[in-house]
Amino acid sequence: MDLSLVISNFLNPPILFFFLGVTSVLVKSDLEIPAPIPKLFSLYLLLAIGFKGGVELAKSGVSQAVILTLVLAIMMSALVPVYTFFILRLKFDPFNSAAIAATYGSISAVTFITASSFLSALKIPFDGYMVAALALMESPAIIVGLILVNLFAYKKGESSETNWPEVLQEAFLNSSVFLLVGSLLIGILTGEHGGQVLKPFTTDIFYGVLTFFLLDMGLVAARRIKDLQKTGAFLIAFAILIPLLNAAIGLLIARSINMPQGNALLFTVLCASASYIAVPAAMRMTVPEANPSLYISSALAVTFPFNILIGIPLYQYGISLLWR
Amino acid sequence: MDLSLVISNFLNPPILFFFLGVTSVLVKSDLEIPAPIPKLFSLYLLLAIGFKGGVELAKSGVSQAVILTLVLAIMMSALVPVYTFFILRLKFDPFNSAAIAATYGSISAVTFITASSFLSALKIPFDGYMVAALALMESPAIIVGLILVNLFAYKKGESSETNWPEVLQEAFLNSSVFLLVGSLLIGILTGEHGGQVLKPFTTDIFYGVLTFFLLDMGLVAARRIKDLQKTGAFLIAFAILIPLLNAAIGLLIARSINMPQGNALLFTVLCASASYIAVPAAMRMTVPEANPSLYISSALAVTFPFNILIGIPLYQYGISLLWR
Amino acid sequence: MDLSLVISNFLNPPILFFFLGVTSVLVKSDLEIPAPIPKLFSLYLLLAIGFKGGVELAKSGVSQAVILTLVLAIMMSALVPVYTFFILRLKFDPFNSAAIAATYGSISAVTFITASSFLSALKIPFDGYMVAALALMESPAIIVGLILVNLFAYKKGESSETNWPEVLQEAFLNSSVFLLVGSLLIGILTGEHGGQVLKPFTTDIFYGVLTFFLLDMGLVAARRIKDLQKTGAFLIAFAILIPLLNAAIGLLIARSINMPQGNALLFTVLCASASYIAVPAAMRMTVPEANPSLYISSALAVTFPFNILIGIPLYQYGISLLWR
Amino acid sequence: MNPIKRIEIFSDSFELGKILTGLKKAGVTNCTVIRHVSGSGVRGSMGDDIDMLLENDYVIAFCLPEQVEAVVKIIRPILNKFGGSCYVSDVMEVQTMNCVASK
Amino acid sequence: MNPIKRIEIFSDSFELGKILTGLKKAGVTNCTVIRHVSGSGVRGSMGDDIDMLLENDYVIAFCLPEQVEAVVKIIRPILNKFGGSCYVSDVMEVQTMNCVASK
Amino acid sequence: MNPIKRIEIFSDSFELGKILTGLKKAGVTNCTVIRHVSGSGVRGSMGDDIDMLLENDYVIAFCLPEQVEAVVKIIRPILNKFGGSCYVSDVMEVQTMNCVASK
Ligand SMILES: Nc1ncnc2c1ncn2[C@@H]1O[C@H](COP(=O)(O)O)[C@@H](O)[C@H]1O
Ligand SMILES: Nc1ncnc2c1ncn2[C@@H]1O[C@H](COP(=O)(O)O)[C@@H](O)[C@H]1O
Ligand SMILES: Nc1ncnc2c1ncn2[C@@H]1O[C@H](COP(=O)(O)O)[C@@H](O)[C@H]1O
Ligand code: NA
Ligand code: NA
Ligand code: NA
Repeated sequence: MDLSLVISNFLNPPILFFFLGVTSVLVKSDLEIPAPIPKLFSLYLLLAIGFKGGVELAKSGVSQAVILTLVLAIMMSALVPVYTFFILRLKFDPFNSAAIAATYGSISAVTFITASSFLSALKIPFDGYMVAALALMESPAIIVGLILVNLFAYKKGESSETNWPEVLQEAFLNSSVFLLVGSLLIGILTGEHGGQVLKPFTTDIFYGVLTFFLLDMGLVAARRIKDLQKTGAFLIAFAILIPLLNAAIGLLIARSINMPQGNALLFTVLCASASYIAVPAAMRMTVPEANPSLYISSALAVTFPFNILIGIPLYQYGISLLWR
Repeated sequence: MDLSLVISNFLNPPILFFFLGVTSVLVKSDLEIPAPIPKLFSLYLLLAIGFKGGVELAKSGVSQAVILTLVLAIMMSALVPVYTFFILRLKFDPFNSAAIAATYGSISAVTFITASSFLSALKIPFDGYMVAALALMESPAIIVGLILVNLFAYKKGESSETNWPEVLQEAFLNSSVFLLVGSLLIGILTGEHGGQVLKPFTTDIFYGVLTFFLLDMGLVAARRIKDLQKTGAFLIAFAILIPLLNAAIGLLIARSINMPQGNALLFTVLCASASYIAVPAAMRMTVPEANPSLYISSALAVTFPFNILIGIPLYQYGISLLWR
Repeated sequence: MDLSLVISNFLNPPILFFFLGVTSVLVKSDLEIPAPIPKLFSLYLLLAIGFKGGVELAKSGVSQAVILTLVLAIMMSALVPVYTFFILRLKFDPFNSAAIAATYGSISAVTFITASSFLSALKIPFDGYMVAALALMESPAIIVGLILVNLFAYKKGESSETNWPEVLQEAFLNSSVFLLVGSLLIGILTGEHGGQVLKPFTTDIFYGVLTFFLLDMGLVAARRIKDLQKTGAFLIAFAILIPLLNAAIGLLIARSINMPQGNALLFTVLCASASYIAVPAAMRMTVPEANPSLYISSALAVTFPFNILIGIPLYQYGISLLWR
Repeated sequence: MNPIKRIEIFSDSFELGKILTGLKKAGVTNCTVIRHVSGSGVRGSMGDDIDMLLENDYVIAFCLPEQVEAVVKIIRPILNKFGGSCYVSDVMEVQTMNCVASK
Repeated sequence: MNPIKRIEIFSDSFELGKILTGLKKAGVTNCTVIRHVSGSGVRGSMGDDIDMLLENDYVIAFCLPEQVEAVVKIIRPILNKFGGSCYVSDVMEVQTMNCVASK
Repeated sequence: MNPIKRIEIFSDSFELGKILTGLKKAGVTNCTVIRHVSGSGVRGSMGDDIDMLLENDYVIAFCLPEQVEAVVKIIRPILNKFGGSCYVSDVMEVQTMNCVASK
């Protein structure tokens, strides 16, 4: 494998600041980014990425390729929880299995954003509609997770008590999805002109905010590391191998429909990433029987760092081989 | 009326994000911009608008037209509460009438800022000293409101207990007025050079911060909508018709002294807008007998959206007719 | 002395906004920048100044001059607490003397940043490695302070109970030092390219954030002024005269090794400034017997304003004389 | 001063809506909410540092002694399902214009 | 451990200065303030969501039983005029170097 | 409802780690922390305004009556050295799945 990709990825400010955050926790510095500053950054990133995606989408229009990509994205997000559920059942009860499975079916916006910065650095183009794929992959996983609980967690005759309106509400209208989709639509509506006037805010300082935010992600992820000792080796292995599996499937799908390289990387990253904000919030509400530290820690302290450090350049390497 | 103005106004990112916020509350998404992020944005907007106004003022100097405009602005801000008070007395007790009247005599900085963005989009110039008008219109309304309470709310012989030093303090030194005036003075002192060095901060990202802030305003305004059911139809009608009346008076004044078109729109918007931050804060302290949800909700959930959506393009249309 | 330097320094936005903050407290306006917004700004400033210093350092490389400067910086930071300790013992007990002495041996990052803005305005160049000096001068003062307590505060035979690992931890890994050094290293690692991509965030809006932050510093410093009445005239005189003494020594050292003018000013400012964040935090933990309002108020309400208003242009004037 | 009760509820942030609705149903319309508190309980231990992903809210409501039973009845199942805890203690109310006992 | 009193005051943010001054006048110089809490009371109901325009502060002060009367006398008129509420309860103080009872 | 104890500790922010560790040692693993509260005590008076440089944390822990002694024994020396105060009061616990008394 082309190690230079990994190294050049590693030597980017966002990744290095992520490590600075991790280091801070390991050496017990008292560095802290107090609430709600991280929330400000994450709202900003969602707003900016959504809006810019919308502006791009307004330019490119909705072709058949767009629709095909989005359909496949939704499909993957619904499929991943199903097969991971059965893998997880080897070790966990149905509640925890379904919650973790939903987490891995869904996506991590920051991983996606980091991948898009990686592409920009390599000057590989990608399409704005990939943001729509990002937005569409969050909800199906939540719903499939709930269906799995209902099918497998309750004994026959036991009432499931699932409050479906609440679940759908949480799946489709949680704040991440809502802000992302809303900003995307606004980007489409205001188009080129809107993109121009907001450029200094949504584009110029974007990379800097991402960098700052990843410092915090490093702090948060590292604090979760000790949780992993309790969760055991199985979950740690799962949190690395399943992203690789999902990425491989994503890659093959992307190849089969001949996606452009940039889009293919983003699609692969979406398949490989796991949600540590929206889905955990949904699962705490809808599957309170599951242990949050299992699904949050694996997604945040293992899969997220793995993807941004090794996954992204690795998947890009795969693409550079397959697309030749 | 020229509907295209309304539509082009509507298709601006700040207005669309305002709607996104409103929608979020209506569909019960859990989108939330946690405190004190909105406070950060509003401090920033006041600082930036004040500073830029000062820089412009340093360039243009203080002419007779400037002084005339400022005197008329102060006059309007003192006059509006008087006639609205008597209209409000038809329905409300003197305390609530005075508090609501003061609210409508004063101004909304965000409405002003939105109008100035609207002008920039239309490439219509306006003068920096209009920011001084903005700053000067907040205090008189508060004081007139208090005078009205003292004249009409207490029975003869009853002591009014008004703590005048506290009232003057609150009227002239509340944080909005203080920051706005202070930034204006600093802009004047540092002039062109100061404007240059701060440009990336106070100008380039300004529009983006305004956009983000209006998302929050949408959330806050929409949460207030249900209060309106309690306040009744009279106050809702008041909150739309009085701005129209005030705008008409403002327009005629602006025409009579032949203000340039850009300034005329800002002057009109100042007359038409109502305060939902500074005056409510002052009223809670100085007229605790009045019900805050009356004056906050009408200014925030009716007058503010009305002005930024329909008012601004409507007043501009009026100007384009009258100034021909 | 060249008064025009003082005036032109005074007429800069950051300084004027500092005064606006002070004025706000004096006239009892309710202007307030709520927590954690100031924290956001100070994290940003440390990150940006460290990163930019690193990028510069990567360009210039590590020459003998760099090493000499850094060694002298560390030396000064260890020496200052020693002689100021004995001056302070004239009035204070060993605990308070050591804590105040450590405060003055250490540095104020914001004073440094203000001085570098001052240089940029005068178009006087300075080297990126001065940021390394900034980072290296914080820790030694803390440790020397603790040694002084151990030598002079406890009677013979009394156990000192100093928890040295905790002290070293706090001295070298407190959040300011950690973020500054970390960002510096990342700047070195990513070099020119990293500097380019982060420029809109770390450079373009830097001056604006500094300006906003100094508004808050003005508020905070002014609130401390009344503490000074209790601390007495000795400490106030100390807080002005000792910076002058330290600056004089710093200036002579800089002259003796023929530092470039820009670096010389920064070096002098580092010697003259006192810490009001990192060292106070360390002292509260390690010398809880000392009174925090003594060392915080003198550093924050006297030395800091003195340096940014009069000190910086004064030292620059001295340099312009000596370097002729 | 009137003897009344203080009810304190600690819960995950997402339960706040349910809890406020529950209090209202029990006739307790007034309360104070301290948001974004950190905590460690049975379901998530924060160790030595504080984790912002598992945020709690802290609800304080003063009410008449006779309202406590109704509150407990409504709140207990919510806490049993989603986690969190609830405590009741005695307190004297200073009579002001809008005090609990005067309603 | 000494038996002392906990005084809790909930009020609009703008009253904070008046309340702290009042406490001082009554001889209670030490207190803790939790700012920016949300609440619903007689004058502003927050419904299910939380409204940031009507912010409250929450003041906690521990004091000697004999100080309570003076505090109530000074604080009650402030709360009557501007809204807010005040509660008093019993608590035991752990004696440390700077405890209430040692002053 | 079970009678249990509420322990409240006010301290400088930098002591938080030490206090949480102390609580754990005394067998009290669950608690709630309200961070960044302002206060005035013996060592730093905030006057009328609020000073953010001297921040406190407010720790609340509910525990069994028999645990109080152990907590006090461990926490008192910390507070004596670094400042802060600690109070204990009576409270009734609503029995939920994870209540203090059931452990
Ligand atoms: N014994 C306790 N003392 C103080 N707070 C508690 C206690 N038990 C639980 N809590 C709070 O309630 C939240 C939820 O508790 P749990 O459902 O047990 O995880 C915790 O995060 C704490 O903030
Ligand atoms: N009597 C009191 N009532 C309420 N809070 C107190 C009291 N005494 C001390 N505190 C809190 O404990 C912190 C530290 O107190 P001290 O160590 O006395 O400076 C103060 O800043 C307050 O937040
Ligand atoms: N019964 C109560 N329980 C808890 N907090 C209350 C209660 N009544 C009032 N408050 C608090 O005091 C504030 C002012 O109350 P009011 O003056 O009644 O609007 C409210 O916003 C609440 O934060
Ligand atoms: Na995925
Ligand atoms: Na008006
Ligand atoms: Na120094």
